[in-house]
Amino acid sequence: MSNLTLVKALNAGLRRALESDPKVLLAGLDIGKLGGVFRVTEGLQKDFGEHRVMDSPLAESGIIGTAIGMAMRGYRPVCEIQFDGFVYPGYDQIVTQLAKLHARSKGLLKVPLVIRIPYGGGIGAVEHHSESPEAYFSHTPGLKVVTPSNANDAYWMIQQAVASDDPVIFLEPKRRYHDKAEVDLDGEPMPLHRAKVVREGTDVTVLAYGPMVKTCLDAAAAAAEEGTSLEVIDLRTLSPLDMGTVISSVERTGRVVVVHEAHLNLGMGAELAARITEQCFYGLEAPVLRVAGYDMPYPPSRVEEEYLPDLDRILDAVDRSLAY
Amino acid sequence: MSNLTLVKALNAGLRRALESDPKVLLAGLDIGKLGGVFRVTEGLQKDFGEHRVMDSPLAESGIIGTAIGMAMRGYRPVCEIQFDGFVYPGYDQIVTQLAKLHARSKGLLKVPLVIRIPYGGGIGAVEHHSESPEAYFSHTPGLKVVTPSNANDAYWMIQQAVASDDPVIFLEPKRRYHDKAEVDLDGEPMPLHRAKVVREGTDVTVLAYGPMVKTCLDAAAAAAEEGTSLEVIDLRTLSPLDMGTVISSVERTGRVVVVHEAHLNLGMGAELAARITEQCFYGLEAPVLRVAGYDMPYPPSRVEEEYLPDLDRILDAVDRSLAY
Amino acid sequence: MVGNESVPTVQLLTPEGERVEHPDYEFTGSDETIAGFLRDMVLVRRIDNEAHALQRQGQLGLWPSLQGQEAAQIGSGRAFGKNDYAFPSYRELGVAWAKGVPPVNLISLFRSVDMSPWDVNETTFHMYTLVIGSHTLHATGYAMGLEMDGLVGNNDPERDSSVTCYFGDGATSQGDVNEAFVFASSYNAPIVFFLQNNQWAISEPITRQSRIPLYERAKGFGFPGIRVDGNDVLAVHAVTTEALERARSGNGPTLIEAFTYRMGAHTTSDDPTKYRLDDELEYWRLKDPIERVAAYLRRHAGYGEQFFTDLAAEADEVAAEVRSQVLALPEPSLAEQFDLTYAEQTPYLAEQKQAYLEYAASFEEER
Amino acid sequence: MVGNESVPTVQLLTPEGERVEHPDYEFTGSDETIAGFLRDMVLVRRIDNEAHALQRQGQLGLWPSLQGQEAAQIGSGRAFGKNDYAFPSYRELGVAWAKGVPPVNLISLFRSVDMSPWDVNETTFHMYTLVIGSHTLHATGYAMGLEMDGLVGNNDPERDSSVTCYFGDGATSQGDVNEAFVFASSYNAPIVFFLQNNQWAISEPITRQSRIPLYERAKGFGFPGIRVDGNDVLAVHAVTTEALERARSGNGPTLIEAFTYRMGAHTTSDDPTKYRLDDELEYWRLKDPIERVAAYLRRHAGYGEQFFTDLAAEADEVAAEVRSQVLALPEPSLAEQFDLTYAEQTPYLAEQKQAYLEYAASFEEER
Ligand SMILES: Cc1ncc(C[n+]2csc(CCOP(=O)(O)OP(=O)(O)O)c2C)c(N)n1
Ligand SMILES: Cc1ncc(C[n+]2csc(CCOP(=O)(O)OP(=O)(O)O)c2C)c(N)n1
Ligand SMILES: [Mg+2]
Ligand SMILES: [Mg+2]
Repeated sequence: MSNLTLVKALNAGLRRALESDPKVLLAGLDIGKLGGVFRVTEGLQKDFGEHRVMDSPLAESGIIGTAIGMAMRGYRPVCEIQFDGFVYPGYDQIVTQLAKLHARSKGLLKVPLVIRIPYGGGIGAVEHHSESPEAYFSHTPGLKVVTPSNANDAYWMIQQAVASDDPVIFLEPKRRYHDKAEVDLDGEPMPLHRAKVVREGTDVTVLAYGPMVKTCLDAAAAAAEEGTSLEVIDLRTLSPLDMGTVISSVERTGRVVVVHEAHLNLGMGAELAARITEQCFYGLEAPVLRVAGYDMPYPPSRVEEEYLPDLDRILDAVDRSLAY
Repeated sequence: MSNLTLVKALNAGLRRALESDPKVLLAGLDIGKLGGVFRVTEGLQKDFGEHRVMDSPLAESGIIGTAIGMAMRGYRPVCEIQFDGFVYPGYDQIVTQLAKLHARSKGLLKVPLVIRIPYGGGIGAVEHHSESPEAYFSHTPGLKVVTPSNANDAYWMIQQAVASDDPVIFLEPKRRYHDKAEVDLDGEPMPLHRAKVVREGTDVTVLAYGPMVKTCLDAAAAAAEEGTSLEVIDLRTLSPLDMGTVISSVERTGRVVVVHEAHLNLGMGAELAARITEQCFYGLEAPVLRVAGYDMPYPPSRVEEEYLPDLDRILDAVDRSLAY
Repeated sequence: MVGNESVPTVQLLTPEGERVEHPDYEFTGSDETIAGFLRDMVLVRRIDNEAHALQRQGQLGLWPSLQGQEAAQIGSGRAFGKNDYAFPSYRELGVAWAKGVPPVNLISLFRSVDMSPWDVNETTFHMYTLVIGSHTLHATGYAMGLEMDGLVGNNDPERDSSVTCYFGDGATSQGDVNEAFVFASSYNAPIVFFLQNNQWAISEPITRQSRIPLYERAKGFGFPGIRVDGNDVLAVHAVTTEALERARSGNGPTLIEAFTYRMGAHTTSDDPTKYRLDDELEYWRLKDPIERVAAYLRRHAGYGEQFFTDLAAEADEVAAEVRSQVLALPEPSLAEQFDLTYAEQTPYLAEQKQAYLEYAASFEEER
Repeated sequence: MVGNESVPTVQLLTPEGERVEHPDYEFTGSDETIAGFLRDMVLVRRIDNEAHALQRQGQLGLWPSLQGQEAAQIGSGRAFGKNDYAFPSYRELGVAWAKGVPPVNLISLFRSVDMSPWDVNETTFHMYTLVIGSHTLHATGYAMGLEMDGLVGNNDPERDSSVTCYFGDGATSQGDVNEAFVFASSYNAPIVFFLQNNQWAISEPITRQSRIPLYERAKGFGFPGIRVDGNDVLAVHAVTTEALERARSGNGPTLIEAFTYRMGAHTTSDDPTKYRLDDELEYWRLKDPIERVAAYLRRHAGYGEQFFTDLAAEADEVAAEVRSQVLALPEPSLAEQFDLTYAEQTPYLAEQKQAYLEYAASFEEER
């Protein structure tokens, strides 16, 4: 057991991945001497060499496209995208090439590539540094999309993602980067594509992932004081979704609030609402309610607190759900 | 009134747009002498010159990025993307630049740019030529997304899209390109962002757009023979959605089937299901059911008929809805 | 294109079939080897014709013809050793042939029954990529991988390896292709960028993409570029051989611009009469890649008519064989596609498959 | 970077403050003009320092310093006529200054209160673009638009127009930048690509992006590239003046590589001690863009100490003024953002706004 920040947990997870398989490579901008702008790869180039921890030329399509080529050659590249807003120059390689190669090659080509993306807002950043692109990836068959919410999950999930034979979009909640948690460095992790009930409750099921899990736990604590019992589920995996865990909670509570920073329209909340309603049609006491970023470009960060879902907005949705 | 194919209607609409505003420009691959691979721009370069109908170098990001620059200079560019699968190299310019410029510039910069994309399957094409990317655009605030299903709408909607001061993703149902319809060349069009009830019915509301409208109308005809009355709505506008038209139908029928070619997971059907359920929670007799492309990369076109929603799958969903 | 004669271009065999000297390049193979190249070119042209006919008869969705580009493809393809990997775009029937990929496999792609009908590892001929330029990055990454594998610069022909990536003149405008140049240069990757400048990108002439010869692009990225007469199989072979050797020995990338011509339509969907003049076609017909080799063999290597008659007969046979293989291709099924999306199937997609199978079965029952 | 002295570089003023001749370029302005450049550079450096301090004091989220690049920015910025548009990246305080954009506006962006705090049309200084390279395409399209507007090649200084686009050495690796070169060349657009090679892209040295000098990139796209001493304001001015004239007169694009150095951290978030050596900094300090002009004015133009003391005082005043303006910037509100997303508001977003306002009001009531 070790008390680590999420950044350090990722660093430790990547280190273990590099140690345990010589085919694992890291590529990205400034990940070498600098250790990445968030220091997730700190010290790794020094210990594993420039061939395994590569500072790439400044071109995201090139980073991902060449990583695909390396994967075709048997490597397991982990690409770092510096910030959420900079993944789109590489989007074509991701959705058209990476996501499809397994199917197109009838399974002959495995493309075990991980794309790490620090995402989400709440850090007072300038534009393009606070976005939540998960829906763009989750809508794409062939990709898997996961996101840890805490250091322990980060440590394990990054290793599982690297070990996966499928391409994984690995979303890192940057505003939780410096949050510390106990990390069980040698334990037995839960499977990568499994959601987790992080707080049990009886009145309303609250679904969240990544940066919003903590916010929802805070909301649940506040609600408890007012006598409302929220069950909070950390989805952890966005594609595929772990509907089993979700549905068995909803069957008990009959009410759901989904929370994410990403835009409301066609966000993860939409898919969850559609599936939950289909699977629990007679069990729902209220429609699935969504608390999400508004459908506008991410605003100047001076007003991001009002833009992002927070405790009050979550509780407001809980109240509305209970009012049905 | 004129009996035109959808291609010819688009051609006529673009011609009128070019005639009525000297700032309108067309740019894209092979749109000049060749008239585009689908001949949508046939004859336009000859009549309006190489400065207004431009064959671009082979680079989608370049086509869209330079068009943004022209729009900043006061032009109204209409870009043609040759096939759905080739829009992604330009995706960064679309979601990060085009969609945000109005907000970022506080409205100083209008970017009246139209991106025309032939989309969808059913034409026996090779890979990357049959995709349905609408969710990737609809999830993006700042873009508007529309799609005509027939020649008359195509004629008017393209002109309205060009006249719009917002960027418009204009999706053209390529498998309906050669379908003919009466086009009212001088009539009064309905507003661009309005859905349309294309067949009235009482039992189930069927929501569709673009290529699937005809399929749903066929399904409605078949259902009628068996005594089931389907109301078919052509959404026409995917962002913003015209929920008013949808909800007033659902309030009458209490049952909804959404149909699209795009992948099920996080497709338009998810958002429609979420909103309809929220707005008509007590009025729904059955959950919103979705008939969509499966969550796999578009398969070899030799099996696309089984992949794409067809009359039988729609009727099957209708039956399931009625069975609740 | 007419008027480009002033650009330095490596040529070893004139359109008239005369061999000429070049200060830096020579073709050292025997006349028998040259006759082999001729055979390759004749066969692939014949197969190409057959595929075209199959498309016209409704048996294929599409066919992109290689006609006119046989020398570029056979000249380069026959320069490969067993550790030289090829990343094609979508018109490389000739390279595939040289790599031993059965033509039926290539054609099956355009029959849309399969997207990956050959073993890319075994053939060292990678998947077709239809999205312009995307594969140049894969090829570069693969080449970087070869270097990491220690397969470059060992001075050991058994081990030293390289990658050759094919793309067109239009592709040079794509960001990805230029990024591939950046990465290849930055990592000194063992790669040959083989650009077939066939003068057209569908209806757009090369002048839309560039106002200077394309081989010059490489220099600005820090590696050599060279233009070769792409209709001269000997020159292409010589130039490619050298570039492969550069790559394998650790001297980094080369851009080869094979100056050639797309004699046919872009694909069977295209109608070139809309945008190009017959004159141009006539001009290029005089530079035909096959004719000049035939003329050389006849005039200077003592090959008689029997050889040519036999070859034509062989070509017809091969084509007939390919045709019957194509027509016998098994149909794909949607059911199997469900399991191909992921290496590790997801519960969600497994459910969709189950639902699909049940739904499909309900129709079986009805029948 | 040390060791690059052999690359042909235009220089008109040595680091020691001596003017030197160049066969192709000369600076024809007066000593007064040169003193004006000095003033510009001193003031922007001082303002830059102030912004840095504001960030350190928690008043800004981030600040990308221009230190070391004053000559590149003032030399080019002061070459502009009124019809020369500039498309900056995110470090162009000096260019903005030359364009008359109030520094407080630039800084407000990094206070995250506003994303577009100046009128791009009035100032002819376009929006900052933080996504590397994206704006090079906008600039190219804008330049194409100028040409379509008939504002190029009229031999009329009142009308003829151009665009200058700023970007860094790292940016040259991006696909978009290379596509911008393709389009600019293909359409012969009236554009100057102004590359500030400050040797670093955050922690990555220029050698990661290119193994040859970057100005050479242009030639491979069919237009001229030139390297200028980016710390020599006179040379930058002269070279830019000529490139602008080329553009305006219809002779197409030019790439200027201003060879300079980022003296500070990449931004206030960066820690350059992790990746670069003090020696390098020392080497470049000797080439300071301001010192050499001061030396020239002192030694060869008779400017006495009073001038420099006054200038320093003016700089402090200006900086203090900027500081107080920054601190007085009004706070944005989320409510107004709802109406900015579209030119024509959508009902859906209007509803979201309504709900937000009601929700926000419910808190007001509670208080
Ligand atoms: C990204 C992308 N955009 C557009 C297309 C459509 N397209 C297919 S082939 C082609 C022209 C390619 O020209 P070139 O690179 O010269 O190769 P050639 O076909 O001449 O061999 C185009 C535009 C595509 N396949 N991919
Ligand atoms: C597409 C994209 N990827 C990554 C980044 C993060 N980033 C910001 S500045 C920078 C380095 C830019 O270097 P250069 O082009 O040399 O300009 P400089 O900062 O030196 O002026 C990087 C990688 C970004 N802004 N955009
Ligand atoms: Mg070509
Ligand atoms: Mg730099």
